[in-house]
Amino acid sequence: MGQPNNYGFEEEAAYLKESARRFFGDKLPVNELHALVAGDPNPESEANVPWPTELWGQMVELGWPSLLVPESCGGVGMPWVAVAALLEENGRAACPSPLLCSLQSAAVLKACGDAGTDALSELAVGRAATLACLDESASLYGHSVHLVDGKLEGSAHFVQDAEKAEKLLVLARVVTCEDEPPSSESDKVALCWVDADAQGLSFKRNAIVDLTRDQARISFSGVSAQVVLQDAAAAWQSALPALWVLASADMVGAAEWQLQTTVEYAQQRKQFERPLGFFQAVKHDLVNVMIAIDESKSLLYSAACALDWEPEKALQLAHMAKASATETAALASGRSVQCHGGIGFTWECYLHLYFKRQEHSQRLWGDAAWHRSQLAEILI
Amino acid sequence: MGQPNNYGFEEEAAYLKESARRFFGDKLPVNELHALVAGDPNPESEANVPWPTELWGQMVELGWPSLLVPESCGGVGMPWVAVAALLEENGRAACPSPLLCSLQSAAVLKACGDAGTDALSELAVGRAATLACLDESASLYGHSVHLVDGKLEGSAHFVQDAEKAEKLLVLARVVTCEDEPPSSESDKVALCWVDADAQGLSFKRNAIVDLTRDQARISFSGVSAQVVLQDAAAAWQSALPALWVLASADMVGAAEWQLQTTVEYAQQRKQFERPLGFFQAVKHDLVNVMIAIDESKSLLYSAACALDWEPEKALQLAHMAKASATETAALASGRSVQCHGGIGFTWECYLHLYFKRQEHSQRLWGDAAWHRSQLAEILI
Amino acid sequence: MTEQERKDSPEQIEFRAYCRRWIQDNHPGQPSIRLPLSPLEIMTREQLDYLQSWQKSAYDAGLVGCDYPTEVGGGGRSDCQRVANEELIGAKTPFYPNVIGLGMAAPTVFHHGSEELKQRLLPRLFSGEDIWCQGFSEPGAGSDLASVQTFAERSGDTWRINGHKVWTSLAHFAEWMILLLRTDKSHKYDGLSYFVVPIASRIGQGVTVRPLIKMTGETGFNEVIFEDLEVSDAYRLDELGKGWQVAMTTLLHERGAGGLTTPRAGGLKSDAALTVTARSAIELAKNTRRGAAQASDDPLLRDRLMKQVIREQAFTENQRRARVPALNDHPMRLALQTKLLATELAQDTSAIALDIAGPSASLYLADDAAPARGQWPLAYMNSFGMTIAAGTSEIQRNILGERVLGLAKSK
Amino acid sequence: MTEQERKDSPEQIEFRAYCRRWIQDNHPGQPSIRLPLSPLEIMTREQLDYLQSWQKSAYDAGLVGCDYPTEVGGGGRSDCQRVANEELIGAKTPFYPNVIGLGMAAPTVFHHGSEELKQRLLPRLFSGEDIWCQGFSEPGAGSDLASVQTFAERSGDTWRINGHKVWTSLAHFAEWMILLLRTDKSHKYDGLSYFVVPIASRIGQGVTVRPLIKMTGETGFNEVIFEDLEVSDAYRLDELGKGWQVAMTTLLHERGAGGLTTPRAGGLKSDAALTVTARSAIELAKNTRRGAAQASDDPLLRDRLMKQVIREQAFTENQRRARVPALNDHPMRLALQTKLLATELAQDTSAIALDIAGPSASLYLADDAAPARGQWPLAYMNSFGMTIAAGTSEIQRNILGERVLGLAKSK
Repeated sequence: MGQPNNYGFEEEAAYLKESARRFFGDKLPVNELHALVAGDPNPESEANVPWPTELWGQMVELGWPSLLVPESCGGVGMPWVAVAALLEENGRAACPSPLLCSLQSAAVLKACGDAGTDALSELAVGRAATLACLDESASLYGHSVHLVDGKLEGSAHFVQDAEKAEKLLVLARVVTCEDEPPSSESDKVALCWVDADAQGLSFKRNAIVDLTRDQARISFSGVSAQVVLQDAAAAWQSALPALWVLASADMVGAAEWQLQTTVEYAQQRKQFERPLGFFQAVKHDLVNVMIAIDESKSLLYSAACALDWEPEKALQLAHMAKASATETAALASGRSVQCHGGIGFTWECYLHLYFKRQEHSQRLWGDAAWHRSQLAEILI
Repeated sequence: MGQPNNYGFEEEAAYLKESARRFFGDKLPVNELHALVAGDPNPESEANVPWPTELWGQMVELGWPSLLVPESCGGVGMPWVAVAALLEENGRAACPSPLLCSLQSAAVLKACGDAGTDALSELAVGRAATLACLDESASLYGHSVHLVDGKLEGSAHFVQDAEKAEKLLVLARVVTCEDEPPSSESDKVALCWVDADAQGLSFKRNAIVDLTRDQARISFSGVSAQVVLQDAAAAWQSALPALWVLASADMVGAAEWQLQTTVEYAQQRKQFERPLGFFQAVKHDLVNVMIAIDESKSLLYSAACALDWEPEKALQLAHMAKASATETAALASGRSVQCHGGIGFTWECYLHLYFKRQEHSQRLWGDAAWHRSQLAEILI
Repeated sequence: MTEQERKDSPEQIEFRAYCRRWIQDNHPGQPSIRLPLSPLEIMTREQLDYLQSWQKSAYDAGLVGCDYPTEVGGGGRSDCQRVANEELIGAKTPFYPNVIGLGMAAPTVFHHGSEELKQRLLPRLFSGEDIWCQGFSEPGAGSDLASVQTFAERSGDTWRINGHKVWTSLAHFAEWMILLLRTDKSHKYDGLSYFVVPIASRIGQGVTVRPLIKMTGETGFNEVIFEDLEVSDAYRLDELGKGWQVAMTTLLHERGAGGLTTPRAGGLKSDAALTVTARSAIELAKNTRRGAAQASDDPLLRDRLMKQVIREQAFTENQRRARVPALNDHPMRLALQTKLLATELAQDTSAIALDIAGPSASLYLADDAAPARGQWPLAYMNSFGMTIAAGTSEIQRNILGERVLGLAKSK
Repeated sequence: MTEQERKDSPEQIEFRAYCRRWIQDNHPGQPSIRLPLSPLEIMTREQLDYLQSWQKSAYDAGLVGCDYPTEVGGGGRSDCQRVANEELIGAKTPFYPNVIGLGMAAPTVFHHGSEELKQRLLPRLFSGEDIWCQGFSEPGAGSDLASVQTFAERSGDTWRINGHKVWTSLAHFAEWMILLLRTDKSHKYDGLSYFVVPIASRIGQGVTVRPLIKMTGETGFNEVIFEDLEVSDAYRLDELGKGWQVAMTTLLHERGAGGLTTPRAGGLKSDAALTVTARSAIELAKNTRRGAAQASDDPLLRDRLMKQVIREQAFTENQRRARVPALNDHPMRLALQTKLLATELAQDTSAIALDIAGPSASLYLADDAAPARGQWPLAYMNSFGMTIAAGTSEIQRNILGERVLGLAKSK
């Protein structure tokens, strides 16, 4: 089965993208976002994670967190390309919310087949979820949480938007006897569905650079877990391309905001009696950013479309999409600040919100070099 | 022992550099060089290697090939920095001659201590020499020539300016019994001094891109060899930094020619009623070339100075110098042609001589990535 | 069902089936002669004859000029050229030699020529019987095209042309040239006019064609010198002083962004020809020894190769996404990137291939030991022709910055 | 014998020995308080006091202002400041806080100020008792410095100043400012004049200093607003309308290329401070787990790190080669690269460090688990301050292209 020429991006997807852009434009203009999250500049002060909870309520009402949930589970059942488009707009708005992590959780649950149904139904009614699956070195295969006799032990690192989530989807190594040696890649892993306020759970909030997200280390000490899938290695593996596609979408959207904002500045700001954009150093830099964004965006929709239509191609296309989006984010961040000159280096200028969000995204879920090395394993 | 602040670049070195620049400027202006080597453009025709033999005679009279030969062997005994300066001018002139390969041969012979004296004396009287030391994959440790009972067997690849040399300095694996299995890195190697017209030698001329050099594969079949050093692995190893420094000098000089020629064009050529250099796309590109050249040049003299004053630092500085010169050559070549526009893409424009010489040098004696990987072994 | 077919209109469905049958029956198979890498590199009359006869038979079957009206020799169809070309590419047929004619001259003559010119010129253009070339660049007018100095002086209904054009591919085979020249020296843009002029029939009578040698040593380009060439005013396209606007139509189609753009058709090359793709570079890496391993095991080369694979995929996806309006904020944003991306991609891929080949990259076309018969250094050098010709990469970035991003003009 | 000594003059030999003894006897050792990364990042009065008292004792010992005449409070020596500073750096003493004073204000006042001003201002500048700041950039005059709008209106011997300066480091501690302003609105360059004006003593009397917050969340820069600040004409440097020429003296020294350039002196930082060098990034890589291995085993990271090592070495060698006339074709070619190279080097090194740290690079200053206490993301963001301030990288490339390569001006 090939991919449709138009990526299967039909009217309902276009409508979703359009209305999401309007929604964020109306409800979360960047000055309000800045006022909300950038109130305390002091980099030495304790992490603080303000976010627009009311907006999240409206997003839930619009059904966004359940777009990936099949209709049979009370969701909307939209194609991946539509969800990618929504997250592009989410990134363009640099919106602090558990939307991305909830959709990523849904992606993993969908990969569990029937076993994921109950949890998906919870997502469908608007309960935010996030993934607890990385170890201290952010390895996808470290499995620093163990499932011992139905209880979770250990700790998960780099849990995204942990404080916004009501549910955790935990990837845990199944240990039959507690003093077994640490796991290797081939060991049996389970996916567990846990209340964020469950007994035995403790959060250590990270003090992060990104002002539009929160992140935590979560420790588990005898936490009762609802096991979604006892032998989840294959499901987990098959969900990875979707995680990368969703993360890439956010970065592509944010990069477009960085480009457009800098283009506007280069049109208006004058130096040497000329608009900045007259100077090729600025013009060509911005064109290079545009080219990078377009490459990433085309790869993004190709990978999302593969999830819908050509799953056997999804892995390699998702590697490409995340590698490309990561390079694009780095370029767009650097050039947006540099081309703004002095003002771009200040706290009062909104650019830093995006700069920091992009930096955060670049190194999550595999950096560009890692995705290329994985791609090389497939293609060489 | 540290390095002197001025790299030990004293008056005699400055005088040599200055007079070499005048010499090449007078005797081999680029239009004459082009007329000499670029007479037959057809890329499918057999390799042809015209070169200014009379000029070489004058270079010999000036004592250039014997600059590295100690006075005790009838040479001049100049410091490495002076020789680097001479080769910078040689590269600036893109001069076709056996100067570089003779000086590289001298570097290896010097590393042989007393054993190299006789051969060095031959260099001192102006006999051009070149190194036969690489295998088919250009490995420094392949040793595809064997020394069996005092006779050379096998073949050496990528022999530089082979048709200009009267003597070959051959690196050969010492084989006591002819049907021994192929060598490994730790095997015993010898350095042998062979007449280029010796019985049993055959040349296969390569058809190469570079018009200012020749290159050959040389096959040995029972060739009688004068063994310079029977156990030469250490001497060979210790001579490598010098080989890289000398090769880098040629590239730095050629890059400076590429820069200056393109700068002149950007000053004169007008488009859109402005000199090309007005446009930042051209201006900043050329500045980047200049910066790259300066980095390479500073590293070059630092590495050459280390050969004179601080041999324990020579290996790492030479890795840096060749890695840097290689990147610089690639950048200067690409930008010089691109900034010239259409005319730079023609045969009649002299740029291609340098473009091709640089391409040739970039991949000889280790490319940039290889030198960095070796440097990492030292520094990490 | 292939990807393309999924969205075909009824007319396209039927036409596609027709093309497929015709190609199956008429595919010439592997050619006996060595074909060039592209139409612009046709070197011999033998190559030209072979390719012209292929274009003629495809035209006679209705596969060329499909979307032009029948009155000018076209097929009178709607958005069917793309369909024919997709099938030709899929079947790896030879390409058409009259690439400047189809890609640039035809849409320009169609939009700006008189009815008489259209009916006279277009049929033989489509059939490939008349090869066309383009007379735009001059020694003093490269990136700054509007500064062309070739001048036409009027006397009655006749124009006398003097000037010097360079980089005219195919001029040594061409019957006709599209020619941008100056009819008024006092206005830079408004002093330009646009003609079609005969070439082959006027050699020695006001027209001289001389080969230009590329840095690779190959020929292919020409310079064309006009000395008192006389042509009738009937050969003018559009009004006097409208040459710049007419040239924009040509350039729009050259950049692959015009309505009558003729995408590449066919792709059969001789076995000897190298395709400059990441895939070819990967093959080279697999076949190149690097110490004890293969170059394809080197993590740094793998990373560089994957960057190229990703850019190539993105390039392909850009073409696809450009046709999905909901995924484009600006209609020309992707189309105007095509030339820039394709040429820089080829340049970088060949540079990597040279690094893979190592010192063997020094070996050129006449060396039997050269990897890929020495075509990688050839491809790398030729890539500079691509990043310079038809608007340098710098000019392409200006265009994108100005037309798509709306930044101030850089001149 | 160290490298430096090899070429010392007799005066320098003697002075070097003196400095070395004095430093040995007076080195304050590891400070008890946390010192900033550079003088421009002094945050607290406590830090300032500590550093000011160090500068004062060094001045009293004759290690500051060495090459200025004794009449203006200098040491009356010849090319000895470099010697003192080399010894201070070698001994890792603290740095001097009055960095704008020493680096920019002093040479400017010395070359363009009246005798009275020099004798009054320079001794307290050298001793560090008076901290200086620089009033050049404005909201509307960044790269285009000559477009400053801060205006001084004359009445008799008094000037009334109104305007808005930004990016004024140290202004919250400064007694004095070097100030570029406009005295004539009808000429861009010739309408500029140059003053020294009091700051600390006029707060609330025409001067307001407000902190500017950087994207990192740190303070350090300020904006300074002048509302009818009155200063005497005696505070003017050089003639009316010569402000641009005076500013060039300042900028020349800022770029490290002036005759009275004061190279960095001292380098003691608190243990907590990160040095943005390849060496630090290599240490990070050695201490970062990457799957089963260390990040320092990753061939791609090794390659990127070695690129930085090579650039750093080249940077150091550039400074050295700049002093060997026989190895320089153009006297300013290396000197004018210094700022550009140093800042882009720091930017790229910190970007690599972030990639080495991976997702842990998300952790900032207040997180105990952050690699290097979160200072790598801080360094990366601050590097943009460096590539923007004191002439953006783009302006630096213009200067190099125009002054060194002789290309046409880009504006």
